[in-house]
Amino acid sequence: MKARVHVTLKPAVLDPQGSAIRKALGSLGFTGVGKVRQGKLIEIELEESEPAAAQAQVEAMCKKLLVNEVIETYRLELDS
Amino acid sequence: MKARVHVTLKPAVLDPQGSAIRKALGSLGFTGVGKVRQGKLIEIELEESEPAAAQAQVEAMCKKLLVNEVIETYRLELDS
Amino acid sequence: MKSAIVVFPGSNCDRDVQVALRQAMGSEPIMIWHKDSELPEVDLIVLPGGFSYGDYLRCGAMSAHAPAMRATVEAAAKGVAVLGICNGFQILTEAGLLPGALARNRDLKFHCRDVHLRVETGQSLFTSRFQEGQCLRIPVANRDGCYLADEDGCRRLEDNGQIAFRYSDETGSVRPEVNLNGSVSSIAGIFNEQKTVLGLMPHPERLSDPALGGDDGRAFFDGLVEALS
Amino acid sequence: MTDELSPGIVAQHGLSAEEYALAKGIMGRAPNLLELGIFSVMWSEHCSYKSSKRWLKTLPTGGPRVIQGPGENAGAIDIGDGQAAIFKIESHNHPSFIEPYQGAATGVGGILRDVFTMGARPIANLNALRFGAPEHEKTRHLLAGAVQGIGGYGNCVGVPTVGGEVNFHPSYNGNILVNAMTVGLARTDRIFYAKAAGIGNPVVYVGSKTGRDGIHGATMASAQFGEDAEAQRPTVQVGDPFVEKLLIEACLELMATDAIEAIQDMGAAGLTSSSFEMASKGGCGVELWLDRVPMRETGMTPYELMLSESQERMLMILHPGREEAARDIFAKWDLDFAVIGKLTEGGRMKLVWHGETVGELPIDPLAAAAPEYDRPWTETPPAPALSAGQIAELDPAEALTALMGSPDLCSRRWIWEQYDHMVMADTLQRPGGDAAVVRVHGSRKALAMAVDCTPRYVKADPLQGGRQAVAESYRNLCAVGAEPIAITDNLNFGNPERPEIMGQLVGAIEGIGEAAEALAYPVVSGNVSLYNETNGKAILPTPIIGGVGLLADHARMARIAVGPGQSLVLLGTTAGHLGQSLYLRECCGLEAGPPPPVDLAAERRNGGLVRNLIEEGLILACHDLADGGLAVAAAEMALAGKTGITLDSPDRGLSLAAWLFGEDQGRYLVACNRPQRLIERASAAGVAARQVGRTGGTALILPGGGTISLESLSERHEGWLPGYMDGGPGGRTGTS
Ligand SMILES: Nc1ncnc2c1ncn2[C@@H]1O[C@H](COP(=O)(O)OP(=O)(O)O)[C@@H](O)[C@H]1O
Ligand SMILES: [Mg+2]
Repeated sequence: MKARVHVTLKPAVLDPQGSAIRKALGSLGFTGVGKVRQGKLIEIELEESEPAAAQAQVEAMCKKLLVNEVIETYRLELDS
Repeated sequence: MKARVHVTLKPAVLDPQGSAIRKALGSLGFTGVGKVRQGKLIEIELEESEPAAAQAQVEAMCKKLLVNEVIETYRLELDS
Repeated sequence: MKSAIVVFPGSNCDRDVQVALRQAMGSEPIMIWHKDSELPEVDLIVLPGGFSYGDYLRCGAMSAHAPAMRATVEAAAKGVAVLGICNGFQILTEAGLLPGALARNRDLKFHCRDVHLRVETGQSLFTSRFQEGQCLRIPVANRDGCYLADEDGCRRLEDNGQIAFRYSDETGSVRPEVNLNGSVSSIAGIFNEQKTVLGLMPHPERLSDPALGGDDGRAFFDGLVEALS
Repeated sequence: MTDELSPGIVAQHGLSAEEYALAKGIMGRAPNLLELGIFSVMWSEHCSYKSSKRWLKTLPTGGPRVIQGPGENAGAIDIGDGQAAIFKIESHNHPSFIEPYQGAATGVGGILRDVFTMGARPIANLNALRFGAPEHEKTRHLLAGAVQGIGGYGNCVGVPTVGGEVNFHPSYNGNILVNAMTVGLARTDRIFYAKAAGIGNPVVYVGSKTGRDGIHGATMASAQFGEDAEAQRPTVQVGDPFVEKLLIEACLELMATDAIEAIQDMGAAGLTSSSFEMASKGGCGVELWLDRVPMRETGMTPYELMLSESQERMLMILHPGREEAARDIFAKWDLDFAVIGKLTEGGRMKLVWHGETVGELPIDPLAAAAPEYDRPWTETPPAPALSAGQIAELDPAEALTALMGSPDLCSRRWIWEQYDHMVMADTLQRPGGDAAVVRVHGSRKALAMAVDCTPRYVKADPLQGGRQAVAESYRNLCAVGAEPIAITDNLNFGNPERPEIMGQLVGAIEGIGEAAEALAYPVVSGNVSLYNETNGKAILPTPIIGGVGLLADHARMARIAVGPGQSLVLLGTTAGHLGQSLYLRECCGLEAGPPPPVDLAAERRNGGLVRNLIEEGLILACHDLADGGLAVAAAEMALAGKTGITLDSPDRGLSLAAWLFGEDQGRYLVACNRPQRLIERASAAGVAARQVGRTGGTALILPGGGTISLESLSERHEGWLPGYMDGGPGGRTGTS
């Protein structure tokens, strides 16, 4: 089973990378670009094949290591 | 409309971050963890509301700025 | 006094701080490997600068779980002084010994240069040599030195006198233009509530010898050693 | 297995028909694909130096301090007290153009390995960079990426990046240069070499796993490896500075024991060249069990394993019975460790894959038969002298302001502040002066280092240009008070198959050789990068010189910063040479004339005098004169010291432009309290000297009445690069 963790900065936290991308897009001539945010995408191959167990395992990984909940949030996707 | 670009390293490209995360998960006691890869998630708010046009615009952004096609590939998601 | 320096894989200022401490203490600090789960009895534990685990994932995230860090957290709970410099500060926040987080610098760039710091309090074992408002010149070298805490968190730091240093100009005046990384409230270093743990982004060990261009860092270590002896 | 390979496959491996015939002769049969791949990399320009070898042999490489000259991973110089300085420079031009961040980063990683392979702890990095015209669409992105890559790698491994140089010129639009230099420190009794010895001794692989990075001859191989082979093979390697840091520590820890017989990093051509070179140097054979190589991907083939250029890997020959002790050290540092073969008798390389022999080649015949060409060359015609009409006499203050804010002379602070230049806490002189100075840890000694080249001089006159690059590096070291001890060189040129380019290479090498000889400043290591051209447009010939000097006592060291109330004395002869000067280019719009001639005897004399004066404490500040001449040197000293300078009028009827901006060689501007004493000392040493000004105030005051406040000069000088990098579309946002 494969897990995909999307880690993003909390909305209230300033995202300088997102702003830099937005600025660069503007100077490349792209118009109509609103907010840009950059996050991390972590893909993990798991031996666990049972969805609920996999979910629990990855949630634990997020809490323990992958996500710093002071400034980040995450969203999880699993596919087999 | 909102676009989500998932940028990942091409499969055979070394991903030092991914390997380090994998090792760290192992030493935290997580078992059954296979390959780990770390990529970027870029979320862009667009004024464009027509899906095909938005798609084309974001593809162009990827080619020009967001993705380094020498070592990276990407996947696009749009939602309105 | 006795001190220990924890060496993580990727630490690269461990020797620098060892030299500075040796000079201040007149004796050898003990080097501790990150895999050691037991620490010797010491008065001070130092987490040095560097790129532990390559700064991968998040700076300090992986080191925060090292066996030696668990031991450090226990020692800190007993009141042993802990000093985290640069990457060490990042590890301290990741390990929960200090509040808040360190994020990418506002301009996304790595900055290596001397900065000026305003001492926010002389009332701590780390700063007893200094007076509030005194200005120090100390180098920084980091890409992720932007200190973040939410409003409540900031107020708590303020109210408890937990802010140790702020970025300032050479006259000691704290101005937004000299806040090189965008830290909230220009924060360069903070204490825990008991002021037994200090994390700071600047590297006092890099200016603790006049041959290197300054010795404000030396005063920092001399003061710390004096307070702990 | 030994079916004749198609001419197409041979050609795609870059072997000419003659070279292929030679290979068959050596083998006594047609090589198989794996063997062909090995021939191809071993005989590549990169590994065999086939176009340049003949000329490189003419360089002076010996001297009383030389422990190891060219031919090993890096050069080694005796600096006394049982210590050696070990250093080398290397290019990563092409990869950096394709992917500037990773290209530059892996360039730093590679040169670090060359140095710590020899048992040295790296103590400093430098870099020499060349980019296209600022207005070229790619320049900003390439500059940003290369700088971030150099910083990203060097900062993480914790080796300070203390100096370098950067130029812009349209000739680099399609071929940028990224040259990286590392200086390390070892004990003279613990220097490690690549010479294998001891039949039966284990061949050990350590570091990162092997992936499909940078494998050449890829198109041909697609047929062999299936449809998507191409897509699976990254053309650019990604570096892992974290692993490199662990590798440095683990190797140095093992080197402190006596387990290692020989060691070599896996650089270009990876396992092939490292195993070949070690066996060839030791005159023995080697058997490799390729299935035991730690692999990053599944389904890798022997061909891929032998040709992969994955980074952060080393090959060692251990003394028998030391495997376990070594394995423990690498386990401590969480690095891969595998015994992948043994040394054999008979001088052959045998490649084994799951028990089956998949390739077998003779080592010495292959190495010895590496082609060496005496390519035809034509001498660069002398540039016609400038005519007086070509030189515009501009207002000196305006000209100086323009020069100080020009791309080639403005402050590089934007760059060096992104490099950790202080880690290891021994950086005594940070970037911004003539040479960086790094203390030999725990001693009074220090090493000074600088990289230099003035490509426009080399283009106009390769011989003088080659001399000048060496002389300028010599001056930069003398200017801080260091004794220049040896150099490393990186020869960046266009296509050597064109006689005029070959002529540049030949001329520059001759000039470098003459200067190295005359200055007792031998070449102990180096690198050659050819074919830097696109569509027949070559780069300016760019032979970068990396110089290293020794300070016996760092308390006796000079800096460029002046203080108030000092007198300025100019040492050396001023003829007012404006040919190929920056004044001519930036202010008159001309790249013309011959470059300034280099008088090597005067360089040696003047440099020696400056060093003596610094050692005796007679000099308060010192700066050598280079691009932009006297006025620029004075401006840089004033800015560094935040103190004004007043310059006197020229003598002997020189024009103001020639006096202020002429680029005559062999000169130093020094600040002192007692100018007369200095002038007497100079005259006793046979060195021309005159007082040319004094310090004080907050402005630069030029003869002819021009006045520039330091504040506005500093704004122009500091402003250009950040302003440029901020403007318009930026590069990619980095890789992490
Ligand atoms: N790429 C770079 N990296 C680090 N430092 C640099 C770089 N380029 C220039 N510098 C520093 O800027 C200063 C001026 O450079 P340069 O103009 O080449 O000096 P010089 O003319 O004396 O050789 C030197 O101290 C040099 O080390
Ligand atoms: Mg110079």
